[in-house]
Amino acid sequence: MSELLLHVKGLSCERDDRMLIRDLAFDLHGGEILQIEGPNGSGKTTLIRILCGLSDDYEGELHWRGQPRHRNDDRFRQEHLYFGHLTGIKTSLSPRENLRWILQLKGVGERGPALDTAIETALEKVGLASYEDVPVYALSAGQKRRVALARLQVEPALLWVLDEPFTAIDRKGVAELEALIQQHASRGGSVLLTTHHALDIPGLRKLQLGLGGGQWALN
Amino acid sequence: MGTELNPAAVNPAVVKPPSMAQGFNAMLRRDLVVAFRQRSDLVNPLFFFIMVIALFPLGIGPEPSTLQKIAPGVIWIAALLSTLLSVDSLFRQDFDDGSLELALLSPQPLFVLVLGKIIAHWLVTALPLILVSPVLGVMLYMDADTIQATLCSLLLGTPVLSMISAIGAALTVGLRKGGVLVAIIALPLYVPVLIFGTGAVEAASMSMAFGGQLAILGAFLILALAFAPFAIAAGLRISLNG
Amino acid sequence: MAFDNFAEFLAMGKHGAYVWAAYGISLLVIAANILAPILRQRALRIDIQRKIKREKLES
Amino acid sequence: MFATIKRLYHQFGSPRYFYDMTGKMLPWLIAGAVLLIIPGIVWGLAFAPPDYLQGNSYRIMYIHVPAASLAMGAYVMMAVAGVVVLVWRMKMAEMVARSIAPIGASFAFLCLITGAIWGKPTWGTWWVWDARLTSMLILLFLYIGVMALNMAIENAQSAARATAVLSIVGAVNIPIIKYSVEWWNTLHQPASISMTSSSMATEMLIPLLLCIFGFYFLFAVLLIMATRCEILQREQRSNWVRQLVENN
Repeated sequence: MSELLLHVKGLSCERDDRMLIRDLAFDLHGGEILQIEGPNGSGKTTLIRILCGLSDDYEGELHWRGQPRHRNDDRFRQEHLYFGHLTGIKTSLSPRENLRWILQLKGVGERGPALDTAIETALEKVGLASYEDVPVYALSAGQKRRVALARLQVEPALLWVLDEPFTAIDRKGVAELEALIQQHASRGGSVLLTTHHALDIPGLRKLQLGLGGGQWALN
Repeated sequence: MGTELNPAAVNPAVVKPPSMAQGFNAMLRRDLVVAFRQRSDLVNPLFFFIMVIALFPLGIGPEPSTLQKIAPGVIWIAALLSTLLSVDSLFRQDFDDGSLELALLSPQPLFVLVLGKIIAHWLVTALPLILVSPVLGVMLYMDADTIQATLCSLLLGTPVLSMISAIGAALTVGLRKGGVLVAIIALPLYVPVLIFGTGAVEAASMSMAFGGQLAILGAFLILALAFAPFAIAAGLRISLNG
Repeated sequence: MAFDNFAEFLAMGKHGAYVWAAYGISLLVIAANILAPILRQRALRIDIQRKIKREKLES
Repeated sequence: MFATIKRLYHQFGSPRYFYDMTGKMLPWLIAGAVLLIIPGIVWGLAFAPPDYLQGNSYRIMYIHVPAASLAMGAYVMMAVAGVVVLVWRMKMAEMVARSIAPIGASFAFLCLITGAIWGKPTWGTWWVWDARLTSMLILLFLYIGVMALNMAIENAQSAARATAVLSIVGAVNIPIIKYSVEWWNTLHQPASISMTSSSMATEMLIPLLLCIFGFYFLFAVLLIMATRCEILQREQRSNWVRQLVENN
């Protein structure tokens, strides 16, 4: 059993006076993929925002690699990747500039040429080989999405927190992303994602939300 | 995934501990590039500043004596209103496309990133005003050292205005109807800067020493630089907490 | 008593209008601050009672 | 001593305890307010001697000065509540801070109106850019900013936190604004006109002190009444509120 990454205990969250999640508890080890399911408004995105640190409107405990989150917050921020509905890609910049900014924000060590080659190979992998310096507003919706997905190729992170990653991607893209997720898990990372898409990934764990009164079910 | 970076994908120990300078430079450089790609945001506050100042002689009459008397107030209030006009674009775009969330989740301390953002915003919107203000000073019959006082006071004062309005912008970034609210929040806090800014220019127009007023503006600047980024970071975290 | 009779008290020299105007407005503002929570509390109680009744019907 | 403060702090932190306790304290506070304000006002209006300089118009002071000190004190109290909201995340502090703003604003407004009315017979104009009146005007704008932000945010908790940040920033700026307005005022209007005659006779001073204390009791009453409404509003789902509402 590989290292325990995320440990959640007694997590409950109330949103405008109704109990969204009550006493949620689960552990996420390296190599595991957890899909969060539930109807719209059942608190999927709220849970994602709590787990990745955007929202602190909750009671309960969150531990990252054995330490409570408020103690190793910096380390957690460096070791996880958040991929939200809004991808964070600025349309007036080119894919290269977007990725360079995101990586520098993450405190990636590489500089200059090493960073550029890494970005180029990542863009190549998502099929944007010759589009490195085209402003993103000139790209198609699918290509815009793939610029964001290039982050998964290059951004160093142990835990991937993906919010609806499969939206606006064609069938080929979906298959590629599923393969990427499995590959990340096989190399010791873990993935936490919300999607309505039926994933055929072996060993996939599911967390069911929105069963009323903050109940949840984990298989 | 064979690139050098990727072994770090699973073992992030390779990642350098975050350095403030890297975060600050990344945010500053990116915002400047974004600003230069979107000319309109750059130019609007400048035109607004020029037009508002040009209106006063039309409204109040062309006599040099009256214009000279009101010139300090006119230039400073126009600069203040232009800052208010341009502040909405500070966080709004990043909020809409999600990059604000990435900044919040970065290991770099948020107040450093925010400082980078505000300095970029100041360079883009306030600096052109300062550079153009001598021309407008001449239009209002200002003499040489009054114009010099205007330049110095604007140079010291407008960053404070930007930081105060950034606090308002951070607190209202998530709201649909944020625009006017930033003005209501920020205007009362502008008062000390306005008083000492116009005070300096007035003292110069009466050919008195204006070093004292500039010193106090400098003190406001240091106070703002020290405290405002923390209030802005707290405001952003609260706005995006929902 | 600083005034000889009630009429003089009302007039207060030529300042009567100002003094009574100031006190009148103050009374209004303070009365508003007293009434507002009372009315709001009553409205809240009615609203909560209605919500409880509605929940009873649904369950 | 510190232990009792800590105990009280935690006890009053629970909305139910706050609601019950303040319910019991309210009659005493109302009595205190009435017993201080009525004698203070009657004494100030009827029995205090006329001012040799201003005649009777100075009697407006018995409303103007308490309102000014309350407007200032309420803002500082709101900022302190803001610190409690941000640091200890106490829900009760959120409700208290939210209820202070309108009351503080009304006293600031009251101070301005009575100051203007007082100014008319004294200086011949309704509004004078006197340092204190101008600072009070800006304080009223700060209140309006806080209330506007409060109304603009739906979620009660983030509204409370956002207004907490704003009221703290405002509180830090109050001395700066006061200093700059005073400097600006002396620059433009060298002859500083004092509102009240220099030395105040004791017959004038005692009613003023009565009024000031009375107004602080009044403020406590208004704040408690407003905060109790806020508690009912935010705790309406809890069953203690439901029972409370059902049985009367």
